[in-house]
Amino acid sequence: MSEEVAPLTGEPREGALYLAFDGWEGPLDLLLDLARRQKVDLKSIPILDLVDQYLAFIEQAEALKLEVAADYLVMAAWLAYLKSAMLLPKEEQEDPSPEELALRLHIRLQRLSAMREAAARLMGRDRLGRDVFPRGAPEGLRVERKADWQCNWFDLIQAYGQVKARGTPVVHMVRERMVMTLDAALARVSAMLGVTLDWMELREFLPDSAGDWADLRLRRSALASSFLAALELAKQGRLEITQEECFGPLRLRSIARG
Amino acid sequence: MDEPLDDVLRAVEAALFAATEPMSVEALSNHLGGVSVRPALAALAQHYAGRGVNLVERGGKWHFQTAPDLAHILRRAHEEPRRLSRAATECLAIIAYHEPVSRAQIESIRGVQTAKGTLDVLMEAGWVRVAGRRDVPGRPVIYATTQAFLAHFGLASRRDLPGIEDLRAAGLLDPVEEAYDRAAGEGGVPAAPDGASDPSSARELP
Amino acid sequence: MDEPLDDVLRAVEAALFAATEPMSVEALSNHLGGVSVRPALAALAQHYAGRGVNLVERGGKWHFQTAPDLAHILRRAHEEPRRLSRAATECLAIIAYHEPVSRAQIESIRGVQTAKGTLDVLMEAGWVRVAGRRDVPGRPVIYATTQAFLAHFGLASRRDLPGIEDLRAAGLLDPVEEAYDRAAGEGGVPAAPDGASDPSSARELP
Repeated sequence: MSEEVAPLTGEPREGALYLAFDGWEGPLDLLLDLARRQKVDLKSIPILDLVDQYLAFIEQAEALKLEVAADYLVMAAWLAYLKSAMLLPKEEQEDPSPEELALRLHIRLQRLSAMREAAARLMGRDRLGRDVFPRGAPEGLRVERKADWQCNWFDLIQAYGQVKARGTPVVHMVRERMVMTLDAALARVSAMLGVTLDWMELREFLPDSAGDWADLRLRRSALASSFLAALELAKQGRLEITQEECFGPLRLRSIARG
Repeated sequence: MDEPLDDVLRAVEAALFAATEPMSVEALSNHLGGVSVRPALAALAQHYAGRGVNLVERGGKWHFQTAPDLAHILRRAHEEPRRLSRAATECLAIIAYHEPVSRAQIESIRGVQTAKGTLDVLMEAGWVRVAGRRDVPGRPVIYATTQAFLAHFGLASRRDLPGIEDLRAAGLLDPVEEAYDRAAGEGGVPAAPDGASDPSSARELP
Repeated sequence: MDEPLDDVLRAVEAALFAATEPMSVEALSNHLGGVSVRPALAALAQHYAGRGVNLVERGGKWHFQTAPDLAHILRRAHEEPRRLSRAATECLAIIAYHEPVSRAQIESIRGVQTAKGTLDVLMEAGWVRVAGRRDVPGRPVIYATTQAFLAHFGLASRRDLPGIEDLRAAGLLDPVEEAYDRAAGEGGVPAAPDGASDPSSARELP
């Protein structure tokens, strides 16, 4: 930090001079710079002196017809207010008191100052790539991902079995199974209808569940064929069919021929 | 190594460490303001001789490199368990039962084309090797299993692979439909779905 | 150094020489198959302490780098990194000493708005990262430093930031209100009811 406050520099811009406050990072920074010039502990800086210096600096800039950035002017206005408040007799001072405001300003200046010094010390360290250097041409460490293939004995054998099964020509053999043909059902239903004039349920036309007829598949076949036989006979006008409810029992009755 | 090191030696060590390319004696010396660097190089080479990093001269230029016996450290293999695909398992089984076989034979047995990568995976796993070429037109490459294959599956030899009859007895050769029928019968599944679609009953209808 | 070196020590030395990035103890150990590497790191750090190359720990990660006193020799061969602006260095210091901090907090300390590019420069350098959002209205983004920041500035951890203990003891890292309350208590100035009239924060002035 230079002993003197950096001189005002400006460059012509549309007739006026534009004040380039290049030396400072905002009004707080300018205040800190002014405070530092007093070469006393920041904590004990007489705030009035500091305010006067700041205001004088801004006035000087304005006298030079330099354009001053708004935030510097706002700070100037605030400092002028602070100064006037401090000059008032104690009993007329408003709340918050000017001492309180001045203390806050002190703290802010100290904090900024602390960070400025910290930044300088940080930048002055032995920095990697400037003062100390990493290995120029590291070989590099590589991690190669390798698959640990998993396959067990059963998978292997099963796979072969399925390949073999797939490769063997498939011969389709129709299994012989017992059924009641439609013709048999027609004959049986016709015969049974001949002996009664009452309603009979379709299931009653099936053979007794004994011997071969115990086979569930055969019974289903008989039921299906008997149903078809009943429809056929109804179509021929030889019987009538009734069902009182959905999925209820189907009942058949012979139509007596006149 | 307890007494303070010579400045030139430290400078040479640091310069070679930070250099992006191997450096000649002249380049090093120029870099360090013209000092003689040979004694430092010799001392450093000796110091690093038994360490994890060595200082070596190659074609008149010096550089640090990983000790040759530690080269494997530069590349660490990380193994991840991965399940062999269905296709690869089938190929492996076919090779094991029919070896040596060509790719065309494998394809004819499987009934589908075999991707190049499938055999590569089996070779990467160390279970299959190229066993030469068949002496027929086109001289196709033939494949066989390896010792590692036997070891992995706990087989003393290929003769320990179950025979076709064993597979049949285990039901592994059954066509899928029969297997279903049996399962349905055993499980007491009602015969309805089966009977309904049975072609034989349909054919008897007028 | 004449007796044969421990294998782990040689392996750690080789791995850290070869690594392109600083390595954590865990990463090193994993790379070397799970061995314990701390004793080797300690022994190596001691061995290299007075040499042209040093083994250092930065933010929990280890790397070799040239000795700081040889900077003048090595700088010739290396380009000086781009200089940071004053705004950027101040922002970096504020983030490092106060982290995690929001942009508003940085601005309140500096008393000036922070240009968008300033934080970008720090993030591009890899020294600053977004560390989430603060759980207050507006959920502002907060910033913190990185391991690369510690490595670049030669800090083993944030505790090594120059003067951080003194600053903390002096209350200069506390929020303004806390610092004010403490100072007000000491100085006998009545405590402010709230921060409404905080000076020099331009936005709060009429």
